[in-house]
Amino acid sequence: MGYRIFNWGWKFPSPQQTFQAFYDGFTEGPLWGAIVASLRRLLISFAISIALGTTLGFLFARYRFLDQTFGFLVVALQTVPSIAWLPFAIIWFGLNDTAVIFITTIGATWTMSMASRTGIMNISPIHLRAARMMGAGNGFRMFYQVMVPAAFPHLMTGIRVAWAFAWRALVAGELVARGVGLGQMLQDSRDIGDTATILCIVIVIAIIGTLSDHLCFKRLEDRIMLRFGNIK
Amino acid sequence: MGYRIFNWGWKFPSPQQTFQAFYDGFTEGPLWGAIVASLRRLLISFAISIALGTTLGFLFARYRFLDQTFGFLVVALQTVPSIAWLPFAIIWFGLNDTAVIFITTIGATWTMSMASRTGIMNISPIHLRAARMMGAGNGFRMFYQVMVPAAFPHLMTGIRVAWAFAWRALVAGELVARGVGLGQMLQDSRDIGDTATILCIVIVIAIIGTLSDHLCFKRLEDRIMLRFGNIK
Amino acid sequence: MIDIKNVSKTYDDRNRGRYNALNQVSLHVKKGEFVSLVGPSGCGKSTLLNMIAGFEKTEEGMIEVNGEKVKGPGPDRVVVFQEHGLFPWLTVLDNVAFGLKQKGMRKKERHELALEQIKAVHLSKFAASFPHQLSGGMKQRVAIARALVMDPAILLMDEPFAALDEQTRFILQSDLEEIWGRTHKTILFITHNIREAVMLSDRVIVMSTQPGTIKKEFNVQASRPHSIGDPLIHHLERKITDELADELEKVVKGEMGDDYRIKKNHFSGPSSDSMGFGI
Amino acid sequence: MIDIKNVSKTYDDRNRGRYNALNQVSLHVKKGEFVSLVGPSGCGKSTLLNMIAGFEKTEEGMIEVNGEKVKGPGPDRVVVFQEHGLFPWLTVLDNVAFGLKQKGMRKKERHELALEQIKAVHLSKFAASFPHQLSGGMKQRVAIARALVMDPAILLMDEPFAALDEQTRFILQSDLEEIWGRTHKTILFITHNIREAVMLSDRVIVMSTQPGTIKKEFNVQASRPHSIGDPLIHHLERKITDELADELEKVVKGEMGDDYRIKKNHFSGPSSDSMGFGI
Amino acid sequence: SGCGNKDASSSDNITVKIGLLKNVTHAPAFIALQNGYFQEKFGENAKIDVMAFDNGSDFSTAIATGEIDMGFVGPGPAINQFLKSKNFRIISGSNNGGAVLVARTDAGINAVKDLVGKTIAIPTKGSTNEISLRLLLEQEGIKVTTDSSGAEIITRAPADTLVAMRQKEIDAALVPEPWGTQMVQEGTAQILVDWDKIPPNNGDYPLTLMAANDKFIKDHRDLAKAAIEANLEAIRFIQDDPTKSYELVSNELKELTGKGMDTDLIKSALDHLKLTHEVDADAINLMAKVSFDAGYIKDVKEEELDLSPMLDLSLLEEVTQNK
Ligand SMILES: Nc1ncnc2c1ncn2[C@@H]1O[C@H](COP(=O)(O)OP(=O)(O)OP(=O)(O)O)[C@@H](O)[C@H]1O
Ligand SMILES: Nc1ncnc2c1ncn2[C@@H]1O[C@H](COP(=O)(O)OP(=O)(O)OP(=O)(O)O)[C@@H](O)[C@H]1O
Ligand SMILES: [Mg+2]
Ligand SMILES: [Mg+2]
Repeated sequence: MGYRIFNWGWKFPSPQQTFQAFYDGFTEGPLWGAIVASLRRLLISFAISIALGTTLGFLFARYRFLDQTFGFLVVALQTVPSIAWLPFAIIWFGLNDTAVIFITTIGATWTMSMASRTGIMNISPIHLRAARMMGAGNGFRMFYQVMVPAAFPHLMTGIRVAWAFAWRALVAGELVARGVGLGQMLQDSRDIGDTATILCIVIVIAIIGTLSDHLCFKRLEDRIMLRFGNIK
Repeated sequence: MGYRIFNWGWKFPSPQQTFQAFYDGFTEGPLWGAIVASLRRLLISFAISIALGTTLGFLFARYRFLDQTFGFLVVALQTVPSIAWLPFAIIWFGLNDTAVIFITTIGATWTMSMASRTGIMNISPIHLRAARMMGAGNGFRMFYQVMVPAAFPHLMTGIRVAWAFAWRALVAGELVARGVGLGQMLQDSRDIGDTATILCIVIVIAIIGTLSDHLCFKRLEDRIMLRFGNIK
Repeated sequence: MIDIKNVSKTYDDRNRGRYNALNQVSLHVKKGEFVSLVGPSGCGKSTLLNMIAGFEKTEEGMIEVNGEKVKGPGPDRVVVFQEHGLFPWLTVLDNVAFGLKQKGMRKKERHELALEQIKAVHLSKFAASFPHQLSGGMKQRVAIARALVMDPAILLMDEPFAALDEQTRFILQSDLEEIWGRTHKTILFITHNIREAVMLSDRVIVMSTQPGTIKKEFNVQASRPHSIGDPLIHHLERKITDELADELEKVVKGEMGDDYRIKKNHFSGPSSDSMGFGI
Repeated sequence: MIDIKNVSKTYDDRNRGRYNALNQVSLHVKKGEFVSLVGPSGCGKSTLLNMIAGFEKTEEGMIEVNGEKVKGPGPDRVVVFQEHGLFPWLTVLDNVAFGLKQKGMRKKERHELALEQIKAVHLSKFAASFPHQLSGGMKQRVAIARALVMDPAILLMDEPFAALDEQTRFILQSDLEEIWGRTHKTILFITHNIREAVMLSDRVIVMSTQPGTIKKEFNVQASRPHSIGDPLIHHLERKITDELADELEKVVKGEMGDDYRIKKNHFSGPSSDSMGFGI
Repeated sequence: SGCGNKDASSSDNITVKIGLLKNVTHAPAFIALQNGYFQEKFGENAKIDVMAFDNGSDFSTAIATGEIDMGFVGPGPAINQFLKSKNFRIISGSNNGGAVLVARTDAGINAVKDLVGKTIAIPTKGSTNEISLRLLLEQEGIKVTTDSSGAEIITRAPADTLVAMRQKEIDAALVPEPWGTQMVQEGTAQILVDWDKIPPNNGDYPLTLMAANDKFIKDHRDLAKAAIEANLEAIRFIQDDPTKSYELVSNELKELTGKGMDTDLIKSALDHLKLTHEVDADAINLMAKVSFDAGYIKDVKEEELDLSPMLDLSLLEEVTQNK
């Protein structure tokens, strides 16, 4: 089947078409609005996921019985592509932002909570002992003063994977949800067979993904890792 | 909007309905065939991804100029949800298995290659030096005798994330592709609003995901880690 | 100050089943005393220290500090670990001030106190550095400063200098002696280096292994500061070395089977005029 | 055997700019000789050894082994690292046999040869174990066996015993001496422990730092096996210690600023009758 | 006319959420929007929010969850959803027919009976088109299977059907217009069964209906009636001035999807359907039976399969009688 790839024609947009699609998208089309709307949904879900995931992970690391009862459930949920929840999300919330945000959050939370759990379980006992010895207690002060920074390298990995999962879930969710967004644009372009716009959206997603990874996560990670002196 | 969740009725299948859907699915319905078909596609794509990803990662770790030219491209591609390639896959390959396998492979390869790159770059220089000193050379023997096992902990992480990505891509791809599969079943059930079957598929996916993680990856990882004496 | 009475400790080990790490250990450390614990690897030194610190529970027997039963870790018994245990995400200053912060002390105040201690370990230049920017010896200095700033009654040190190269180790030893002379803290010091133990301590406790018990005690009655040239120190080093040689052989045989035996003469040397050395 | 002529090495360091690690170092090691390198941390000992091993390129000057220029690592010059460098995924047997496998030797043959060397380091019981199941000393033994099985002309050892506790270290020293006596390999040995250097070597080279140069050479003319009691050994240890004290002060001052000075008397001790010790 | 009796309390500051599909078969809705009939009938104070869906099942979910108040949908998905939630009604017809069965030119299919062992595409599971197809196959005694002993039915979004036909992935398709015509124009397919031969009733079966949420009917009966009026007016407009309609439909499509459509295609699509406000209850019951037989309707016994509660034609009657 591979030969088909080289039988371009209508099967692959030419560079001119793609440029044109970019130009149209940004000047008169909904590209700009779609980017903003998608990012808005993404960031909301992502913030919820990170907060929820980190807390869940902490609880799992801390309370053995939770880990043993619900832990496996989180692992199971993590393996379900969030797109599989889409039908429920639509029925529960309707074809709107809430459904997309729900899907996206579900897509990123479990990974984050697993990463946070691993991170906290792998904190060097010496650090915990030192902190307890110096009176950091066993509660919230310990959590944010010692556990979160000590687990940071793991949390950071979790955050990056969660970000990737969130993107995937977002686009999948937007494909069916109503409104403006990159996923909706993708679906619309597909409906009318506009491959140039599709490629243009793929490129936009890749650029946003790379930029966010480079400018936020990598930088953050590097700075933290520098502080940590590259401990792994 | 949250209140809707608690206003069940037709919005959430009852346990009986779900059991019934399971029973129907396995006895007369296509559930069994769908599982087998989906797993077949998944395993093919997964095998390709792992082999391709590991090799790519090795090349990136090994050849600086490759890393500097194409490396960023892989990062960029990694951030594109594979569902975004779907329209192209359909145009190029048609709505068939090839398209789904293409989508799934694309979904898992980049992550795997990043993990492999990191893993190989993080191999302790002492191991490389020791191997070179003992005459392992710099080519394929070095690669499979030293680099792959030394990078194993990282590779394993990559494999697990790749597996998760592959699942996501598979289900997304199957939603539109032709044939039998869990994704297709999900789509069909959604079309006719059969929430019981949807839930039943979600459960099946979760179980397969958990089992594969527990029986294959975790076990493998544990065994390897045991050998490595828990080095991180 | 520290009262240990008939303490035993058993671990459930995956490979060895129930493992008796400590058996009926009793020990008393007076206020202001510098006591060293030596003994072969795995004899339970760290276990004992962790129990005093409150990191491990006492199952049998009793540990009292200042007349109170040990219930958990506390700022009156600060531990200096072998692996320093500094927080990599905090600067030297914040690391040292961490304990004070937990007490609720104001930023200005605690930074002042911390800086004072950092100065005392000669690291003023590095207050704003992160731990990974320091050499191993400097990290241990920070760990000591972090312990001292809490002004604990007791310092518990678990092989604090073991990871350092010999030169640095020596410098830190003399620093520690100076600090002890100045503050007169009660110090419990674990080491494998017999010379280090003899040079620093008032009393050296030799432990035996499997199960860990106290084998013998040596009082170092030489005048302070102890000097290598002092024949008393000399003599003591030899005696402790001999005491340990038996334990050591036990361990090596356990590890490698009976086909291996240590050449005894290497331990005490061919002539008795040589001083013992850190085996 | 090893010929080093006017070798210099400069690193491009992110923080320090161009850093001159080695400057005009010349050294000759004869066949069968046991030579130790001592010197403060960062003086370029490892750099020199890595250049001989072929891990680092020689920019300036020349290194010849057996009359041939060093171009890369080879099985004639095997290195024993401080961190052992065993492959965690291979058993002890496979680790030791790894080099022979690279030569294309058959499984049976190479396992026989490897087992022989494993026996020589008293680890027959552990041939099927994985490295993490061994203690630090046992791991270094395996590393030595792995080196010896290649039957190299030269053994390069970079602080091989630094990570071990003193007891184990001592045992391994005497093992190494025994091996050297038996095989008469040419050995270049890096250490921070002056006693270790003096006890084992025919010749001790003291390096100075910033930039790394050879400061002084000491021949150990005592009869083998060297014994701690020998006044010659005694005397040499003192002299090397003194030589290093200056270097050490330089380093510490560089690290911590001029406000810190080493109490000199601690190094050589108050009485000259005491022997120098590993600073 | 009927729009005069506006009830201020009911229409003040309300947003009416109208759903429709992005299909030419929803032409009356498009015209009503383009010509502002809805706004005119609802009155100044009502705002209109249009939501376009890709398929009927999404639409049905949306109307059942209250995501939309009313709109245009095919009977197939409406039946499926109604039997679950029972919280919306069909209030009027819009048009009938409008779908054709096309076969790939080089697939060697010249009659329905040749479909044995072939693959036929439909837009969605449970759609009106699938029901027609199943009836058609049943008439010829062809079974629906996944192997070569019968015909295989697969679902494809209409846009994908074009591609799939080009790539010979499918052999035939029963699709709403103008997709069928488009394939014929492209030369990839030929008409096998024309719109007026498609069962049930030879093309005179409901294709697009107007549905409204129970809550909307209860709270805003006047607005529901106003919407029916708008629909009627749009139907009249198309009948009176078809040429102008084509343009308007294209404009609306451009607004909804970003791309207009060839007026020729629109013309052929409109030619292939019958505009009517009437609802054929028998046809709907027949469709329900087909869905039931296909296993799409669960948790209902066959004898309880009565869809008369889904039809609430009282509003339509009131509107037509007021005329
Ligand atoms: N958490 C634990 N679980 C099981 N066994 C333990 C645990 N902690 C220590 N042990 C065992 O108890 C024994 C004493 O350990 P401990 O760390 O106190 O020895 P040590 O004297 O400090 O040795 P070293 O000199 O090597 O530090 C050892 O055999 C060790 O394996
Ligand atoms: N790859 C490198 N890049 C930059 N600088 C380096 C590199 N390798 C070594 N150096 C620097 O060269 C100098 C000599 O290093 P080297 O490792 O040879 O010292 P050393 O004598 O072995 O010290 P130690 O006793 O601590 O092992 C040090 O200042 C070190 O920081
Ligand atoms: Mg210990
Ligand atoms: Mg070195």
